[in-house]
Amino acid sequence: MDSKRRDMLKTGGGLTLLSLVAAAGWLKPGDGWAAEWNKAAFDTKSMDETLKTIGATTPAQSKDITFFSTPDIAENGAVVPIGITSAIPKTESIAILVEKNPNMLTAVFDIPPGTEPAISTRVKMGQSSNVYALVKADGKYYVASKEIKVTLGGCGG
Amino acid sequence: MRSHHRRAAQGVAALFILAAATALGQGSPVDEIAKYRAALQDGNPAELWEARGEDMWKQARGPKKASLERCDLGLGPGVVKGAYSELPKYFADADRVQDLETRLVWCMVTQQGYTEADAKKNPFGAGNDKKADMEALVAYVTSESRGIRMNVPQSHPKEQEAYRIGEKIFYYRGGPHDFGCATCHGDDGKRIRLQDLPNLTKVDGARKAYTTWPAYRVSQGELRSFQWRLNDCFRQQRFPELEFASDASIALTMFLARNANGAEFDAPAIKR
Amino acid sequence: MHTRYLLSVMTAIVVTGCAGGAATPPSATDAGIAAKAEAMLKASFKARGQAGLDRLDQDETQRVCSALANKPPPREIAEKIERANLAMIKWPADGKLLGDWKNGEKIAQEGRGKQYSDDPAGPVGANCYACHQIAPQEVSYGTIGPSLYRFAKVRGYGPEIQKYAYGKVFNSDAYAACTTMPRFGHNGILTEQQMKDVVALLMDPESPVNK
Amino acid sequence: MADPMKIRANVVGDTTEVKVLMSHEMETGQRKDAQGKTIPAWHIQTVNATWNGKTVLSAQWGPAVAKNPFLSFKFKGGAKGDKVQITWTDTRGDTRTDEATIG
Repeated sequence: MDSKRRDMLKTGGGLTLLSLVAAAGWLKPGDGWAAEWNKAAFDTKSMDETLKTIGATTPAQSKDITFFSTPDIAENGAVVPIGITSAIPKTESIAILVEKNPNMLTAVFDIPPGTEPAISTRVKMGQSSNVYALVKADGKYYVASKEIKVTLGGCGG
Repeated sequence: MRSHHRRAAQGVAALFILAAATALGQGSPVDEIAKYRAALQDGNPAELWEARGEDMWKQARGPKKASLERCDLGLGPGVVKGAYSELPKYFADADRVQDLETRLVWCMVTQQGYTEADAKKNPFGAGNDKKADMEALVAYVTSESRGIRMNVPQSHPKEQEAYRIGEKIFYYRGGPHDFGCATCHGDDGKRIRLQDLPNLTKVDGARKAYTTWPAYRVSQGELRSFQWRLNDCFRQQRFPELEFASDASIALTMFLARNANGAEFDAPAIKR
Repeated sequence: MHTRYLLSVMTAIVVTGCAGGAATPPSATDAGIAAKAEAMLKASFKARGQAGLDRLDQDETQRVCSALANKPPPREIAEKIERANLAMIKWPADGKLLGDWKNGEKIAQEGRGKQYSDDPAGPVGANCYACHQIAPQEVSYGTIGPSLYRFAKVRGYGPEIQKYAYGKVFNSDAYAACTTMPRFGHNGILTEQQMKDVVALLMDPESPVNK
Repeated sequence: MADPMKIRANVVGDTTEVKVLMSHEMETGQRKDAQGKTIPAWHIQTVNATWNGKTVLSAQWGPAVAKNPFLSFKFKGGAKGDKVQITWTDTRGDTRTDEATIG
């Protein structure tokens, strides 16, 4: 079923389905645990595709999104620390996307009211790449990016 | 097998970084790698091994359904705090010098009733299907010496002999490449490809190297013990395989650990 | 004969070097400890893959150099080792010493070979870059050995230098006793053709090493 | 069964900081085994954190989150002695819940 869904997305014939997925949104705030894993979004290969799959409009570049504890160079791509803070009011979710990974979307964090819009985790990077922080705030999307050099391949290794 | 390739890849990447860093006016690659290492310190997955090892230490296990809580690591039955900072050492009950792993095997056999072969069966983990209890126990015990200064004894004649034999092994050249430990680790300021090589015959090099093992190896996603470190060095030396908890491994560990005396133990660490 | 001579010289060094005097039991002398270390090593390793236990058996050069513990060998011993190793070099029957420098570069980059984890049928390289700077394009080089950049440009392209380069790759102890460099020909790590290719990397005027 | 998580939760002022280490392979689905067969993806898909029963963070992860994942976040509220609970579920349907007391 899942692969069929992906095929439809790829051929562009799944508009209805697309909007259905979009309607499901990232995660339902406060109900993240129950939310089904968004396979379509995690299967995407490009930023445009990811945005389309989640029903997002073109994100605005934002200086209010910052990376912290995130090195410019990773000694090993198997473990790359990433920290993201959003100063945009009503931040609802923060997503990490790695441009040159086989699948771009890496993680989505749903931020309920009362939780600081700041998360820190570690990702794998197959090669040097731009890393995007995609923030949804008050229904709108914002993005910031950072280039991270990888000195060792973390995938397959 | 791949390490050389990795080194090559790393080198090429490093050149690229150097150029990029200069162009973008970022910090130097060395500074950035230091930042990377610092960022990793915040959460070291070695803690997962430490926690598993502590559980294992306290669980009744083996044919005798006993825990290791009466195991004497050299400071008395059940004393874990600081024990690793004084190992290897001579144990009268075994009448030999033992390093941590050998001593754990001893306790698993004498107190838990395992056969020696069973206790030594899986020293180095490989993913989820082959988790090594030994590395977990090592992680727990070594973590209880963090911040304590290395104080490896040389009072018993067998401790002195182990040190001298370990030194000989360190300089022992063999195999098709004529390699010995000292080929790479006996001189200051050398590197292999772009990786710095600690001089293990000098106090500074020995301290820095020995006090940061065991370590969670990011490249392998595993916690690696000092026994593993030695095993893998000999593989790259083109020697046959160093047997886990063998006499040669203990003697060599004695030589390297004793040379680190006075330095604060700072492991399990996290390394590339 | 050569062996016995070296051993006797070494024993002399060991005895003078050992300050223990009369109180030291034979097993605690330096030679006694060395013998124990060797026996212990042999009991502590197991054959695996292509690496058999015979790899722990030292030849005379390995034995003498190990005993020196990274100290430079006294002149007399150095000369003995160098002469013995020089005599063991097999020169190519066709008299040609230069192969293809491009293959030489690949061999210089290749780090696999002879480890028990390596496929015995897989590639065997010299991993020259682990220790030497060679072609300037490769910046990931080690510093255990000297830089070989501009090898022939500095030393000349003549037959004597070619012969030195080939001999050095074949058996480095023939030129510098107790060097850290492997004896690639003597110990059968590289084939004759591979050694010629590596020599070409150092000697060919077209090689990036000499550009 | 999966190993327990390592959870640290500390309150400073009115903010609780949570740091979590999880034991998981996070297999990408990109790697091949010695026989050349692709090792199937196996990774944590969802993470949910609650404080006194209220969700304070939820996440969806793909296979590119690093092996033995680390996660850190902060929320307003929390008092010493309160419980923070973390649950993850992976692609095989395995799930693990662990709890820490705020210190």
